[in-house]
Amino acid sequence: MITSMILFPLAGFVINGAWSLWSARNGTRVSPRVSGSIATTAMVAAFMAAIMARAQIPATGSIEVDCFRWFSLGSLSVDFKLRLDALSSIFTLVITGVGAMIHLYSVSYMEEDEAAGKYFAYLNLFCFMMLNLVLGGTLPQVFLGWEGVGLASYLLIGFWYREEANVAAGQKAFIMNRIGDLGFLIAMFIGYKYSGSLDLTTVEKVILPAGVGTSFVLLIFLACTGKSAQLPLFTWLPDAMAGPTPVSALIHAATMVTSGVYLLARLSPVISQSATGMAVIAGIGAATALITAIIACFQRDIKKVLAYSTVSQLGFMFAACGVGAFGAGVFHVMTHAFFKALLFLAAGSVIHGLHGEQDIFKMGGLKKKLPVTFWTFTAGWAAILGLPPFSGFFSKDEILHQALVSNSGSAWLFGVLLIAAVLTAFYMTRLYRLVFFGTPRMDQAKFDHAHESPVPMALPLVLLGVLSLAGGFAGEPVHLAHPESALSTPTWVIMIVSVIAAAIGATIAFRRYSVSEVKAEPTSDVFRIDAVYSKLFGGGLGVIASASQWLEERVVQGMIRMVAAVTDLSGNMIRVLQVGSAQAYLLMMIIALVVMVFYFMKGVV
Amino acid sequence: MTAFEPWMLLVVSILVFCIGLLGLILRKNLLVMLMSIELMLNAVNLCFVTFSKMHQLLDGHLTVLFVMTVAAAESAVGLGLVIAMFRNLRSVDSDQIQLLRD
Amino acid sequence: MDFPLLAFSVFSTIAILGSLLVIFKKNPVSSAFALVLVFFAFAGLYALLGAHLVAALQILVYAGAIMVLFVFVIMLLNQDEPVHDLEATGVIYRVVSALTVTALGAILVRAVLASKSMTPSGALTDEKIASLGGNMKAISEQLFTDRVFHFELTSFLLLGAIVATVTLAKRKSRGEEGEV
Amino acid sequence: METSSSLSFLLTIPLLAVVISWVIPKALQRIYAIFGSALILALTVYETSGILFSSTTEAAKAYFVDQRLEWVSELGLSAGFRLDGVSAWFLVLSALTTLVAFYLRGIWYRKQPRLFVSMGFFLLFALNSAFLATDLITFYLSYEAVFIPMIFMVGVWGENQKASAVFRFFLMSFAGSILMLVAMFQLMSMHHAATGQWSSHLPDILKVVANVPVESLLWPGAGFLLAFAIKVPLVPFHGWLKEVYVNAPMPGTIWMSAILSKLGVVGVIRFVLPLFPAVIKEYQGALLAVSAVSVIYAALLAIRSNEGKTLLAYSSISHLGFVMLGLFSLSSEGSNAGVLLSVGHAVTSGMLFYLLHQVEERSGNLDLTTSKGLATAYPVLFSGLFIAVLASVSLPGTLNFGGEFLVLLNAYRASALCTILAALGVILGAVYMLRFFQRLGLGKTGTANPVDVLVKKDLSLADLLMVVLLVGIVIYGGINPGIFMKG
Repeated sequence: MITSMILFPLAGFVINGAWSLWSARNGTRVSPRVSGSIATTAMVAAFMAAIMARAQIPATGSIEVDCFRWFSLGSLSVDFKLRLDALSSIFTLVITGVGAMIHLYSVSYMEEDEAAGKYFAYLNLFCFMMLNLVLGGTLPQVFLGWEGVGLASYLLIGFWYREEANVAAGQKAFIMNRIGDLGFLIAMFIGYKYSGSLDLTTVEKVILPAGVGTSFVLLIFLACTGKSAQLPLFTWLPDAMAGPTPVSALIHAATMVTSGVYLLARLSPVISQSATGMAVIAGIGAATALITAIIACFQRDIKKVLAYSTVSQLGFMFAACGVGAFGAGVFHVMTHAFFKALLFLAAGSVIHGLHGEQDIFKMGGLKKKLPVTFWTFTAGWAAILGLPPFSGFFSKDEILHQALVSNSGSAWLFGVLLIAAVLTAFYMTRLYRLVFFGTPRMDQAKFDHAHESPVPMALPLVLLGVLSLAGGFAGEPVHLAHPESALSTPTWVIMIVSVIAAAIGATIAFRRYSVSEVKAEPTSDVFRIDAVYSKLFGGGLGVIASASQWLEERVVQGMIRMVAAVTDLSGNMIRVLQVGSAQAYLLMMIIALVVMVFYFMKGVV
Repeated sequence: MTAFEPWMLLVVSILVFCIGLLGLILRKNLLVMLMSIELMLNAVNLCFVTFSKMHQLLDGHLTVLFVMTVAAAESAVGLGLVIAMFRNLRSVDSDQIQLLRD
Repeated sequence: MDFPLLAFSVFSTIAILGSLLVIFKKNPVSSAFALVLVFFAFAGLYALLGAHLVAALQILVYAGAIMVLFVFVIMLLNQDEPVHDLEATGVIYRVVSALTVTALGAILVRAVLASKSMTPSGALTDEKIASLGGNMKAISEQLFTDRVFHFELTSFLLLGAIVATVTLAKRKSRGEEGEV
Repeated sequence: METSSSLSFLLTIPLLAVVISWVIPKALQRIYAIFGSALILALTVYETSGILFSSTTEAAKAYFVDQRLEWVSELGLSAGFRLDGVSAWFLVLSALTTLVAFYLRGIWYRKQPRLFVSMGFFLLFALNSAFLATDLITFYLSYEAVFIPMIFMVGVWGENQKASAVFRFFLMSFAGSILMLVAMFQLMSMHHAATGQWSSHLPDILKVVANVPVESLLWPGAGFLLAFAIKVPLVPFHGWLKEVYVNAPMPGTIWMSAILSKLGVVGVIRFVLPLFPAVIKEYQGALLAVSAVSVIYAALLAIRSNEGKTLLAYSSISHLGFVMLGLFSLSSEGSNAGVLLSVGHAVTSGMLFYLLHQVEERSGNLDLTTSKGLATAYPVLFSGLFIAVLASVSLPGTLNFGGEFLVLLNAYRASALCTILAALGVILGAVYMLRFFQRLGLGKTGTANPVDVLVKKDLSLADLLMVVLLVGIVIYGGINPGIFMKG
């Protein structure tokens, strides 16, 4: 059952990939409907398999399926095996479930794109890799998925590759992810060195010496910052919005970016050993949550707002992991997957309805025009604000609670996260208000042409809306080791505080943007992080590369020229002896003979 | 006064060989160079026969017969070459043959 | 002074002096005649060693055939006048050559003096050869039994040499450079 | 059970192919070359199948063959060959590379095709002999014989600056191999001093070298290492490479990058590591550092390259830096990983250069300063190129990943610092390879191109077949890399 779960998307990828390649070669087109149906069917089948597999998991423990021996060398042997337990099961359900809906949504979203076959192939490839990531029983296999989703992300961000900007965004994502992957690689080496194996079951249990443990945790976290767009490496995610909107929903909101949380939760026994490492994770998570929430308040592009919001929400999850509340983090992954996928799809529906308009200051008053989108967006909005009883309420509240009460938590952490929550409410309400209410700020013609999306797009919206509403009642999906509480603040106090915080943010935004003439705000890269990075890394790399080029041209090539000159010189010297007379050569031969006889037969003659 | 012993012939052979070699190195006249080669061949022949005597074998004699055959062939071809060269260059000076130089 | 030593002294002196004449005479014809002298001296030395067949062949082949060839060519090419090629070479070259050849000779002589006598590896003493019917018969028997293959090979060599010489020396049927 | 005749067979077949190529009409040379090399590839795989496809190294050992032919035994000259888990794969690789190189169409089939084909087969012979050699002199002769066809390749069918390229190539390689020859003579005289016998046979010399103090092995070791460092090449001995790669015709580049560079790898595995373990141990840190610096430095140069072939040339140096890192980790695991990565690099670089030639045929140049956007016009070609690019950045699931991963894993135990430094090359690799692909394939079409660039045919079926074969190897090797590690 587990095997078939990953084989369905793979089959979809192979079929769609081969078909679109073949038709590209012959100059024919792949029917988006057919290839979309194939891909969606594969995902639905995988979802069924995931549900059935979920039922088979024993109460405590996991199912393991050994597929084949991947490689072995010396004492190391790495199997290709799938491991399903409560944690990975949650992820598989989210990936296949949300994935199936987004596939369905895409069938109609991509209807007019001539490369739809390729698109669905990539999407299936992504799901296959993502399932490998969460089901992998060994670290290299997780790494396979880890890099594989990066690849799929690169392909899909740069899907419309004729625009240089899209390609550049894809490359940025891939390279920043690679920086993180370096951390993953080296962490694997450390894990192998100390546990003698790369099996997750073994590595999970390994006890690392203090210093090594910290570097292990930090390296793993480096990988997470790349994949999950945390503070030093988050700038790729907003750029990644260059891809088609369903891709943003699936990859850059619901699944791939949460794989960092999965990895931390998966390795939680090792991670918890290092207090320093945990503190760094919590700190960076909270800082990311705050900083990107601030940036989100200054965005005009509907997708960029959601992208920064995603980064901010991921910051919440990492903060939870950092205080030891891995369960809360995973819970938020799940609810976030529902409401953020919903928000993105709804945004996609808006963009689709407005024929590509993405600027929120050129929207407004769409409530009537796009009723389904409006109501489902409302559910998502309420969920991300954390209004009870929407799903986000439960998970966010849990995170805030743990940030305050757990041993490694603190009032500071709680405070930062609370401010981030207020800001979240502010920018989401700003978006909500500007898009759906007030007077339309676009051409009348465009407004008139705005239309609700067709059923295949609306259906996933509704389903995700229901999940955003009710998903929180499922409760914390996995029971990972809970942090010990230092304080005994009751839960209900936190609940009230967080709801009040959300209400404050929402109210400010509503009041600010309820004036009849909304002034367009310029987009602002508040902290200029991107610019600094491109100066620092782009420039730095350029300088180093120039230096090596200089070294190459002057020193290395100079060395060659020197060797050539020496050869030339000695050639000229030897040329003197080449008089061109056979007798002179004979004489030299005899001289050499005499010298050799003298040298070698000293004792004899 | 000592009696004659075969090794003395070896010394003679060496001397003649070296003289032939010297001639080969010093002279530019191709005819004389060929003669020097004949001298060297003869010296070697003498060596063979002497060794044959010292070893009490006849192989040396046989070898000399073959060397003589080769020497005859060699001088015939060599002299043919000298004639051919003389035809082209009007000279038998070895320094005149330098087509390969530089 | 017994006869072998006397004969050796005479023949070897002639051989060495003749060789020197060969290489130092200005006129190729003189060199050729000195060479004949050397060949005869060698024949004497062979006879001294009891190699009668070789001695006879030395006179027949070298002094007879090869020398005739040389003299014939010298005359053909009008080379019977002094040449001054020796003086054309530099002094340094001449000195270096002489020293090198002397060194080579010294090494070889040293080697000979270091191993004047050797244990015979065969058993064909003079008496044994006499009992086999003489030097010539003994050689012939070996030549036409054990070495017959090699003997036949030399005929190919000679054939090749003949063809080569004819080709080289053949006058071109046309062309101005054909006259000698 | 294999018999020793299989070795002679593997060595004589390419020579036979050389002879036959002289009686094949010019028009049929390409067909002959392709079928001939395919046949040789099939025969090589068949003859070595016992080793290639056995499940473990232990099982493969039953098929290892040692052969020694006496030559001049008084001087210890003999010809020694050994077919084992390392050489078997390199034999297959050299046959495969030859097939790929012959498959390309180009000027070499119009100008003196007979010379080209016979030189190609001769190169195959020399390579096979070098990969199998266990005798110092045999190895040296084969190692040098490889030059002959390569010099013809660059000299006859090369690009603009071929004279300078040939000169540099010859100079640098010869400088290295002459030092190696001196080192070989030193080893042989050590053997003579110890046993009174001359021998150039590796097992004989190994017995003697074990008792020689480290100090006297330093210079021979340095001679060998330098020769291989130039061949591979390692920074800073790579100066010859760029000009030669760029000026060589594409088949020559394929041969050089895919298989000639592996002569150095095999040399280190066969000769340097067994002969001078103590010396290498002593200088392990420096050697690892040189390898790591090669990775980084070449990657930086690749980032700065503005021409497709140059970029791939530097990327080749960078990848081989990883291989050497594996070898110098001084464990059998590291060596095995190095072999695996060598195989990976050979297949991927063969594929990259092969497809690059197709791109060049269509666009006329490989300038990377402007985007070409060719992927729209040639989707299949660029899909293949993309897979090659992915393999080259060693994405998991491709052949290179296992190699690079295991190399780094083993090198980490030897030196964490050098490993981390080299691992930075993984990032830089992504930077330059993605830029390479983007500039050739992506972006707006027709901005920098004359229109006729975009109307040629996409990959032909025959070319597609070759690409599918190579992609198959890359993917299969990604799933089952263990097959390449039988050392």
